[in-house]
Amino acid sequence: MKLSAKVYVTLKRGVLDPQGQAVSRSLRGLGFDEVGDARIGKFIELELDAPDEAAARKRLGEMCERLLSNTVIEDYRIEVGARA
Amino acid sequence: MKLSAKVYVTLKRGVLDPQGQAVSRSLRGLGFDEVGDARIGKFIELELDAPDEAAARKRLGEMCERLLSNTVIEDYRIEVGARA
Amino acid sequence: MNFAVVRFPGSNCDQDAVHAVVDVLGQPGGLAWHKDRELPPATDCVIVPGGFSYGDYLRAGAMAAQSPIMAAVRAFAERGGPVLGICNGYQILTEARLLEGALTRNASLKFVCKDVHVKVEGQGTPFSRGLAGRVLRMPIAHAEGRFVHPDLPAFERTGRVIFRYVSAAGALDDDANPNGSSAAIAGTCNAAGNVVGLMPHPERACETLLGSADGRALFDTVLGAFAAGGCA
Amino acid sequence: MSAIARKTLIKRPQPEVTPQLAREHGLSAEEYQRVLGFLGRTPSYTELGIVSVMWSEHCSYKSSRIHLGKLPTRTTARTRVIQGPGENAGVIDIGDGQAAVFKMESHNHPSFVEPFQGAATGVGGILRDVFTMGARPIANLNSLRFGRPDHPRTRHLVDGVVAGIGHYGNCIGVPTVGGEVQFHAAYDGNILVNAFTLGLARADRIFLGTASGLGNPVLYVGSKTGRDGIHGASLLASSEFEAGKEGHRPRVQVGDPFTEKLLLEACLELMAVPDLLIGIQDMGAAGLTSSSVEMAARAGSGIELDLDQVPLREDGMVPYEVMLSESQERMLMVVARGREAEALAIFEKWDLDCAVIGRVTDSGRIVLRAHDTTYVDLPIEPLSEGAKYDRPRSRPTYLDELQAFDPRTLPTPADLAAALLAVLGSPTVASKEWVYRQYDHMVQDGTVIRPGAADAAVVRVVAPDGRQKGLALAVDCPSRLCYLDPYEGARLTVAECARNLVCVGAQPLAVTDCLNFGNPEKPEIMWQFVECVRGLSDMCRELDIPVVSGNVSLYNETDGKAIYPTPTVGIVGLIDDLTARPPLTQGFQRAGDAIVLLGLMTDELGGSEFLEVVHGKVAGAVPRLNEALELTVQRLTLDAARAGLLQSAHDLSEGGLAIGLAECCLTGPTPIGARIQAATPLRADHWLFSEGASRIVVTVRPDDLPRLAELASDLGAPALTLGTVGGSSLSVELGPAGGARAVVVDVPLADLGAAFHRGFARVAE
Ligand SMILES: Nc1ncnc2c1ncn2[C@@H]1O[C@H](COP(=O)(O)OP(=O)(O)O)[C@@H](O)[C@H]1O
Ligand SMILES: [Mg+2]
Repeated sequence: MKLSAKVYVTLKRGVLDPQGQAVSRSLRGLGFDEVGDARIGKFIELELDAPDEAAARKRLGEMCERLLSNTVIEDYRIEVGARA
Repeated sequence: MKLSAKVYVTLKRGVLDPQGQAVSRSLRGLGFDEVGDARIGKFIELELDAPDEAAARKRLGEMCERLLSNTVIEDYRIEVGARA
Repeated sequence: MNFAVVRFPGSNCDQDAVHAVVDVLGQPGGLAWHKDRELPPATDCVIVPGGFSYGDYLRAGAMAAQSPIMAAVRAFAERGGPVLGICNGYQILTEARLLEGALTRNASLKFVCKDVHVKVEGQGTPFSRGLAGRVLRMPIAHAEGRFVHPDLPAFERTGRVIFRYVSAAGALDDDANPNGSSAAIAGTCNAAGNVVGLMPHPERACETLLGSADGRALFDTVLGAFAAGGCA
Repeated sequence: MSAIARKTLIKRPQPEVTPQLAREHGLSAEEYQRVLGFLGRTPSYTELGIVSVMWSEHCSYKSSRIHLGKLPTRTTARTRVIQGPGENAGVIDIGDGQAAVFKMESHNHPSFVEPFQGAATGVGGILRDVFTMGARPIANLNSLRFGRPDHPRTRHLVDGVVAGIGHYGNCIGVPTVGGEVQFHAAYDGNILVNAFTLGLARADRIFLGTASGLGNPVLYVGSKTGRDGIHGASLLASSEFEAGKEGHRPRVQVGDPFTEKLLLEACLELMAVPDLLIGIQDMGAAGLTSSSVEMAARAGSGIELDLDQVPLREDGMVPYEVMLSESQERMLMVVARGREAEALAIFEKWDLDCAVIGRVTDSGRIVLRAHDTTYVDLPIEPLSEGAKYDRPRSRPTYLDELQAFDPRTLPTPADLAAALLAVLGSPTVASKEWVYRQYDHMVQDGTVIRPGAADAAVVRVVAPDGRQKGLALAVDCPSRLCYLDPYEGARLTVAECARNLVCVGAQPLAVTDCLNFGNPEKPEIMWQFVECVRGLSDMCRELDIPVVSGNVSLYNETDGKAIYPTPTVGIVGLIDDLTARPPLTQGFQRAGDAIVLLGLMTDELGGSEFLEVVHGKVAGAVPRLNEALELTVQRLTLDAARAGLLQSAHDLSEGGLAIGLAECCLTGPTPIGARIQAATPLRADHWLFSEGASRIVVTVRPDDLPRLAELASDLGAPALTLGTVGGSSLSVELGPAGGARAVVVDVPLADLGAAFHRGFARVAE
């Protein structure tokens, strides 16, 4: 089955995100005063083949643990769908 | 209204994504042969105040055009919801 | 003492490390290839060098940490062999979980290249024995060198902080911390003390012609430990 | 099994070629007639694309070629040229069987559109030009021009360009050891990003871009081909910008320094295998088209390619796009027949895409096929010959008025200290630390003189016998002077750049240039160009140094407003033995040293930084350059350095003596002041800020003063003792000879430091 997956990698709560801070500061500097905190994460789109969605999810979990996220400081979330 | 927004910034189709290429190759090297193309984007979570969702969306569009995305090579997508 | 410098795709301080140990210190040594499953025979010390392995894509060091050679480096480390990770090498060792913590984007969000001073704290490693209290001047060149640890207080109590950024006079001060590292941490070791990583580049500070020879102290120390009958 | 499907070309009927389509491709009516003439038929769509890029300004140098022929390019008494202009980079002999390979190139338009990627890919391109020749790149420089500091886009551009240059050089591991950055409104709509790379090769192992040997296979190596930058070279770099009109904007190229690093290592490995590689060329502007045509043209051979074999990144591409793509990090090479497997094994080791895509023929034609169709069958010669124009030129009328302006008619500023601080803190003069902090300037363990420490950078080169030699390198262009007087400005450019090398104790050896100008179809621009080339040529001859490589960037013009003529010059020089003669730096070393000016004091404020910053004027006669004086001052500095007499040396340029002294105070081991006492008939502001040419400030230990004076008088060089290093301020006392002196400025080091170190932040943060 041809699937398309999205992996969202975000810094764990409590880990300082200087990039997010800079973005939120710059936005306010540009006059977007309504902006509060900002946090920046990564967003990985993958094409993959798998027997079914559950199998894909399992493999994606392994990919995240081994490579796509650094679990010391990051959390991840997986979405799987049919390929567009 | 206190809202929470997510902005997804991705490289436009056809723009080279060296990072995605390296990740896809590396995953296959680790034995995840089922993986095809990978593309890597950014993912920005923002807290903001706005009269309503439509107004928030409009302001977020401006933020993307001005700062959050590099519209020469990137596309963006906005999601707005109630603050968690 | 036979040095093996691991070469990953995108390593760019591999030849500098070879230059330091072979040309400057006169030791035997050479490169080890990332696709190999074994270190060169008779390796006495492994250097995981600086650079941009895999372009620093995804996270600095993440892909290199998964290379075939890293299993051999891990086995070498488990046998007590001395391993030094410099800059990207330090990032690789943390990604490989041979060292604790993580190296994240500099607080300034910019790449920074300049001389810094670090103070040697822990001396229970083959690269720092007898150096405690010394202030060394060495260059840094990185964009992701901000050390973070999920449980810093506990980590501090283990005594595994080996180098901290300080002023030229040896004082802790915020201006001397070039990347916003927690507790100004510039280098750490593993529980056994034989695996050491640091962001500054000792191999770029081995000749006065290039500005500083302070970095030699690390290599001289490991050579001394080796001569005295082993490093573990 | 791989989940990655191989992308293939699609077959689609080609658009019919009409005179109108030819015009849209940038071909003039006459040019199109020429095509019909040599072809004897209407070209196909793909053929039209190929002719149009080959005959573009960027590839064919059609406006500039006849003038560039005047540059001195051959071996001189001083320098043996191994390869002059015409190849990917220039090569000179630096003794011991070693060769220095270098070139400079512009990436102006792309950097304005997308500063980070534009600048990054500019660095990637020049690096490829150098390692294509068989050299390992050992140092980068860059010369940048931005619009006025308070222009709304400037900050974004500065930030992106600097980050992009750093990204590429840092990642690939080539130290960026110096450069220059200037700001002026003339660059508001067209910034300049000129990147320079120096490489080191074995003198007997230089590779050229030639496709020779009938039947030899043609290999494609590196990144896959996408639709990036189609028409980048032909249309964008060969016509003016118009604000708001972005229809022809090519898809932005994204740099991949990681892949380039693999390409670099793999190519050098391949080159070390005896007789395997026949010829190699990077796919730069106009990609596969210009590389294949140029390689065949140089060898007088022909080339046949099977486009189905080209590794593609995108689906649905057609031959036209494949031939015009400017995807980065790609190489074309010819290897010895029957030895393809050896080459492929090396690229596989480095995880690089590689394919045999064709072979060398002797037909004198380029023939391209895909899916059993012949898309292109063109004769090579007219393609590579290109067009050549002697465009009309005329001296701009505004020059008379500008040059007639006499700065002496302006009053002396009431507060000279404030003027000094204003000039010192102008972003063009202020410390560029914000910039070079972001560049790894130490990787490769060879940087002996780092950015900010001297007028030129120095990198170490170890000779086969173990001797440590130094290569010194600098880039320069006082573009304001080139605007006010293109001929004299260009002479001053070469002289200043060479002087920068002399200040570190290096003998200048050879030149590369990057000639940035406006629209050459305007006679006034063409005149600027020709005058600058004449100035460069004359001064290179005077200094006896050849030009070995270069680049021309025209049409740097938006809405009819051209940049200042900016003929950037890069020079490489040699220090024969670093151990015996460590290079000099510019900063004052210790209290008590005597400060000596080599050269003359004049009141030449025309085109000075002071006039612009303090009086808001860009006008006046530019400083006179007397080549005999220039040579003597350079000779004296080198001889004194070699005799070990000098403690520091600094060239005087923007801001004149006052700024030069302030920089010396601030850039030594620790900041230290200076006491200057001079007898002079000049007005104080003229003494302080004049930018008279051929001047170097040196320091010597007091005991060595007599020996320096003796050396100076032997050479007939002017040397004037100005004062002493020491104290915590820069104080200057002036008065007429024999008359009373008065302190004209006495500025605390702290104030100097604040102006110098914070001046750049204004545009960067
Ligand atoms: N774009 C740049 N990249 C790297 N270094 C730079 C750059 N611009 C300036 N520098 C460095 O800053 C120092 C001062 O430059 P500049 O102001 O041009 O000096 P000067 O006017 O004394 O020739 C030099 O060492 C130069 O190499
Ligand atoms: Mg200069």
